[in-house]
Amino acid sequence: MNLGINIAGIELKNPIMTASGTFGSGREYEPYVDINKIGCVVVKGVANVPWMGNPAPRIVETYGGMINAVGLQNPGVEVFIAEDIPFLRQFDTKIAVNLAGRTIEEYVAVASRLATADVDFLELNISCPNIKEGGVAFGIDPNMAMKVTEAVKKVAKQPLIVKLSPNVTDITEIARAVEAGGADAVSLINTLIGSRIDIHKRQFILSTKHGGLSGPAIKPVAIRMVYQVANSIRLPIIGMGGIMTGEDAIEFMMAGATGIAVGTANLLDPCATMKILDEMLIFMQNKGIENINDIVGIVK
Amino acid sequence: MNLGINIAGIELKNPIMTASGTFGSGREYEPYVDINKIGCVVVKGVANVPWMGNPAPRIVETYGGMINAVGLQNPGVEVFIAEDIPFLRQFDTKIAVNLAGRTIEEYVAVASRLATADVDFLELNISCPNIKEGGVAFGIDPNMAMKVTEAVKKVAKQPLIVKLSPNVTDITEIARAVEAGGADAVSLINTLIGSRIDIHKRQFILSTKHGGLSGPAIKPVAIRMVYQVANSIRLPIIGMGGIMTGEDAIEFMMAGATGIAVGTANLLDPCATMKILDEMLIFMQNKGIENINDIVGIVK
Amino acid sequence: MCQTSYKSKISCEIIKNVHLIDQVYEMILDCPSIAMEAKAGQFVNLYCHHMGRLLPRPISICEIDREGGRLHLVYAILGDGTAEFASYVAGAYIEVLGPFGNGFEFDPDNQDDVLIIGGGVGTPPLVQLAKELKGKKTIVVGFRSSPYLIERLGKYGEVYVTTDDGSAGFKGHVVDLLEKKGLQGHIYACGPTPMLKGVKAYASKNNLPAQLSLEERMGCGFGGCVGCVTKIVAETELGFIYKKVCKDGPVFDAKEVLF
Amino acid sequence: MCQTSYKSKISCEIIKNVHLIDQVYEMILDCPSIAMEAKAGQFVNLYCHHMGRLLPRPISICEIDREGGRLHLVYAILGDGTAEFASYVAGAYIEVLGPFGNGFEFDPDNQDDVLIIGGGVGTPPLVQLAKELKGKKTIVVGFRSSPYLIERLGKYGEVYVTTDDGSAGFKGHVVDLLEKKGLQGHIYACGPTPMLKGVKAYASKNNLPAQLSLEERMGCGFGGCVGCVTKIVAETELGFIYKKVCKDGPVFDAKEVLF
Ligand SMILES: Cc1cc2nc3c(=O)[nH]c(=O)nc-3n(C[C@H](O)[C@H](O)[C@H](O)COP(=O)(O)OP(=O)(O)OC[C@H]3O[C@@H](n4cnc5c(N)ncnc54)[C@H](O)[C@@H]3O)c2cc1C
Ligand SMILES: Cc1cc2nc3c(=O)[nH]c(=O)nc-3n(C[C@H](O)[C@H](O)[C@H](O)COP(=O)(O)OP(=O)(O)OC[C@H]3O[C@@H](n4cnc5c(N)ncnc54)[C@H](O)[C@@H]3O)c2cc1C
Ligand SMILES: Cc1cc2nc3c(=O)[nH]c(=O)nc-3n(C[C@H](O)[C@H](O)[C@H](O)COP(=O)(O)O)c2cc1C
Ligand SMILES: Cc1cc2nc3c(=O)[nH]c(=O)nc-3n(C[C@H](O)[C@H](O)[C@H](O)COP(=O)(O)O)c2cc1C
Ligand code: FES
Ligand code: FES
Repeated sequence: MNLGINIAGIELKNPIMTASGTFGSGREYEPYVDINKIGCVVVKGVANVPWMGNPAPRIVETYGGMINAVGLQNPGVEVFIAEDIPFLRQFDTKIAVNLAGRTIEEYVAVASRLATADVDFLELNISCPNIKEGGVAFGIDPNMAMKVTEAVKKVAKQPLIVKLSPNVTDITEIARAVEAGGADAVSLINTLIGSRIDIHKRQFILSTKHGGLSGPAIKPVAIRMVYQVANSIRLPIIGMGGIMTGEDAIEFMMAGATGIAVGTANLLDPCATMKILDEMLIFMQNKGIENINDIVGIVK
Repeated sequence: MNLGINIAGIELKNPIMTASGTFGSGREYEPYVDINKIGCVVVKGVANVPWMGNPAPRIVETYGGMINAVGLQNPGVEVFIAEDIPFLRQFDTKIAVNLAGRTIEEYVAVASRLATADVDFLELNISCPNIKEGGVAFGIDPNMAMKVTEAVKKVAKQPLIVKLSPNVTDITEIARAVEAGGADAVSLINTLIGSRIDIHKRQFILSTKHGGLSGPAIKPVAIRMVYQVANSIRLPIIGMGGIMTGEDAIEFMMAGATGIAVGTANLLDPCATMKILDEMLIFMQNKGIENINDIVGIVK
Repeated sequence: MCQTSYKSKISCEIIKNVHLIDQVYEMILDCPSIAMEAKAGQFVNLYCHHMGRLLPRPISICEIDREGGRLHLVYAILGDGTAEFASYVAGAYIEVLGPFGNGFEFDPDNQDDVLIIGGGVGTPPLVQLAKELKGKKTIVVGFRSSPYLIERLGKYGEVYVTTDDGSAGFKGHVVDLLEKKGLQGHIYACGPTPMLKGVKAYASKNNLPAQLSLEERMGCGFGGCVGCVTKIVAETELGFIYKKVCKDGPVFDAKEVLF
Repeated sequence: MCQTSYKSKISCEIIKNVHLIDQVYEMILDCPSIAMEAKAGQFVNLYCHHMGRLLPRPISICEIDREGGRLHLVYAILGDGTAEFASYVAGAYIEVLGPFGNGFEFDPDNQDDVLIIGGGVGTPPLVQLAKELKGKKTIVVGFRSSPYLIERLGKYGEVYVTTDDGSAGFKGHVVDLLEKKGLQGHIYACGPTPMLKGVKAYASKNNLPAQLSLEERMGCGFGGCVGCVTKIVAETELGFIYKKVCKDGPVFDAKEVLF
């Protein structure tokens, strides 16, 4: 059976990726996961300088999901290059770096710095709802989305994935804009904006009031958007949003995703990627699917 | 304890309403529910003429929710007036009629016809994602939302609630538009657009591919939007989206809703409204809340 | 909970939950109030314990033990919910609501010949029906491979079995067998849509009255959501209207059903 | 499942799950591999059966029975998840992952005086700690109303109890009692944030070394999400950085913690 896929010229041994921010840089998962078996590790958001992140509480559970307001805490690109790349390069897997920024200049700065670094993809996160400084505006305005994509693409030495926000009226409009801006692939969906109140304390649970909703609860929205985007642009798609099982992953691929990313499931069970890989293999076996690429976008 | 609320001048004995399309016109719930104990029954969408609705399958389960593609099947306003109003008027509850339409003219036609009918509210549904003819465009474009609100308001003899779609980049923009158009209240949220694929048959499960996602899975999005809207317009809000328990209902009220509507929960348990009412009373007792209005929008 | 004068879900003890064959199980529930009310051809809603699975699973009533206050359900593992049911042990509880649907229509004193036709997981409701019908009963049941409930049905009439792979009984579909044997009688049928379509055609060709029990994905089971519709012949522009399988059905006159 | 050379969740048998007092329960789990590895002050993730509740519930290890291969957990019903745990019966299974966290730091041979301070549901992890510490132990534990674990702690040192309502022991907070008695020693504390804040101030005033075990809402429990942070003193612009309670803690040097 062939599980290998190709995204923007890079060969992945299988479609399984990690969703940014849910796998750190892999270190915490080493006891649970054979990282060699992951197609591509997408690391947590990295900025040009260290970011503090938001105050606690940053996490709250919801029915079938969770809301986070981590706010892209990260030690900055220099620490990332010094510590995380060497760690990940011990394994036979691809590396994608999720780029965090508040302005075009910041995005460009971190992408430029990574130009000489040994990573395989850049993933431009224009959709994180947890930062106040306007980062989210890039993800909801087609013109801004195109501009930031163009600017980063200019300095990027690795294929550029742009990660789309689901908190928009028409996601295909943004997808077309980043395609026009030169993106090599898109990933979706980032989290939905959601909130939860502690009715006993009469206050929001998260320090930021609202945060990013993820987990199986959002899968139907993600499937719909992957299908819509697959039918409106030509770029390869990395699908995510609530993938818990191999069957969920297959559903995303049938909707049009070439790669799939496991997010919240990693937090609920650190072995999730390995389980999902096994379940995908079983599905392929049972259905006589020889090449996983044969099912990409098969649903019309 | 005082549970009574006031929406646009109409007194409801308690904040519990039914979400349109999940309670029919109440008939199916008579064996399970004391309809006299419901603040207001919001009936399923009614159009000026009978609507067929979509082919089956119309329903699919998702993790913590469901997707529907009923497509506003209804026997038209004449049958509604002849059969459903007399049925509901047997009970001591208010009646809100959810208006379905494809064009401004159709909305105006049904609102006009109801001008002489014995109902308490009109609820303008500009947000149903299941009809193709452009009905949804009213809910996602502020200008269109204002226009249809204005037109219906002109002929409406009952207070006009406008029901908002969550499938937009900025729901406060639409809320402000319908306020400007003359709405007397807003209700939110309608369903999120979602989809599910049958990976064995390699096809969408719903006949319409995509449908409306509802249930506890979407509650965090609804809470966030109710809070946002409560902080951007002055109209009373009817909050809904995944209410399963009295505590969920309290959460919506604290976020800024004066009334709350029970939707999918009615389908999962026909007694849901009665349970939720009991749980709200217990919460009020435990917390020494004398007047339910005291908690509306208490979270800042 | 609803007030006592109102109906509500009942938490029923599982008296037995056993494997019959392949993916097929039988569950016996202790639920006197539902058993008292239930009719052949009705169904109940079963609710999963897994709280990610919120919708009811409609399951037909296979046999009604009114004195014992029990219902027998026979179900196949089709997806996650039915797989979950199969994992329950006797003594556990399950939430049940019902009975729902119109059930089969028949005069208990009628002595006319009847033709009872089942396909796969459409077979269970026919057991109670066969028990209650009075006329001479011919029973034709089709399966993909392994037949079940044959002995129970055999108590009430002559049973013909068909299997797709010929591993038991007649090789082929039930309609092939109907044609071949030229079987006649008032038809009561339940099974997959393609089979019911064939039965409708057979009934019409042979001018036999026929009742068909349909299936559709349900949101509520009791008429609340208008989710479970089927096309029913009507004098509208398109020649049909949608009716609810859960409330207006699941049993419809074959003449009315538009496949 | 992960391959055998990798760690994964363990489905553990619940040996006992009993009510202690008020809303407080004790659960004994059969989990030899975790018991073998566990240290005082660490915690485990418990996962709910209710599939709407996906996140782990972190619960401190109260006692470790390494020979018996068992863990004792003491937990209070705080919300839906802990209420669910309370409903489990002995013989049932629960998924467990761990042990997690750094645990308390101490030299098992050290004979210095120690001051063990607990508040409410922060008390459980102090039992295993008290068992392992060698010096003269003074134990101060505060509760809202009904104390628990007092007898067990009494085996290892002198125990002072405080309650908010004065229904048992000293009326007031633990820090009031510390002040009043002028208690001294190497501090190990676990409890609600306001108490830990008070303990930090007391330690600093009296120049006592102090380790505080913190709590925060968690997404994973093992360092994967950076969700469970607390402010740790650092030479940054704001004077702190965020560290993970689950991985860098839950036990921190009081001097480092910024409340
Ligand atoms: C009136 C009626 C009577 C039935 N009687 C029986 C019976 O006696 N024995 C039996 O084995 N099966 C019966 N079925 C089919 C049974 O309801 C489905 O097999 C079952 O709901 C599948 O659930 P699942 O979780 O295993 O499958 P999943 O595919 O995981 O279910 C997901 C969702 O789809 C719905 N669904 C999936 N397939 C069907 C289907 N074919 N019909 C209706 N809903 C479906 C489920 O209810 C659930 O909401 C009946 C269906 C209806 C409508
Ligand atoms: C390191 C650590 C050790 C702990 N040890 C114990 C112990 O030994 N005994 C004990 O009774 N409790 C302990 N707690 C607190 C316990 O984890 C919470 O009471 C429990 O998670 C609440 O779950 P719930 O579903 O009942 O509450 P809900 O409010 O319904 O929970 C909803 C969500 O919020 C989280 N949550 C809510 N309150 C807290 C809290 N105070 N701390 C962390 N997460 C919270 C839950 O984990 C869950 O994800 C500990 C917490 C931490 C962080
Ligand atoms: C705790 C947490 C942190 C996240 N951090 C990031 C991030 O740094 N950058 C990013 O692009 N997305 C981030 N995300 C979003 C995920 O990568 C993913 O898009 C989303 O969670 C949906 O997938 P899931 O439902 O499988 O989690 C984060 C999600 C979670 C839950
Ligand atoms: C089966 C079904 C039918 C619905 N029909 C309508 C409708 O006719 N008009 C309308 O405005 N909303 C309709 N809705 C949306 C609900 O009124 C409600 O806004 C939504 O389901 C969110 O609430 P919930 O999560 O509690 O169900 C329908 C929802 C469902 C599940
Ligand atoms: S299933 Fe809801 S109306 Fe039939
Ligand atoms: S809970 Fe995820 S990092 Fe601590």
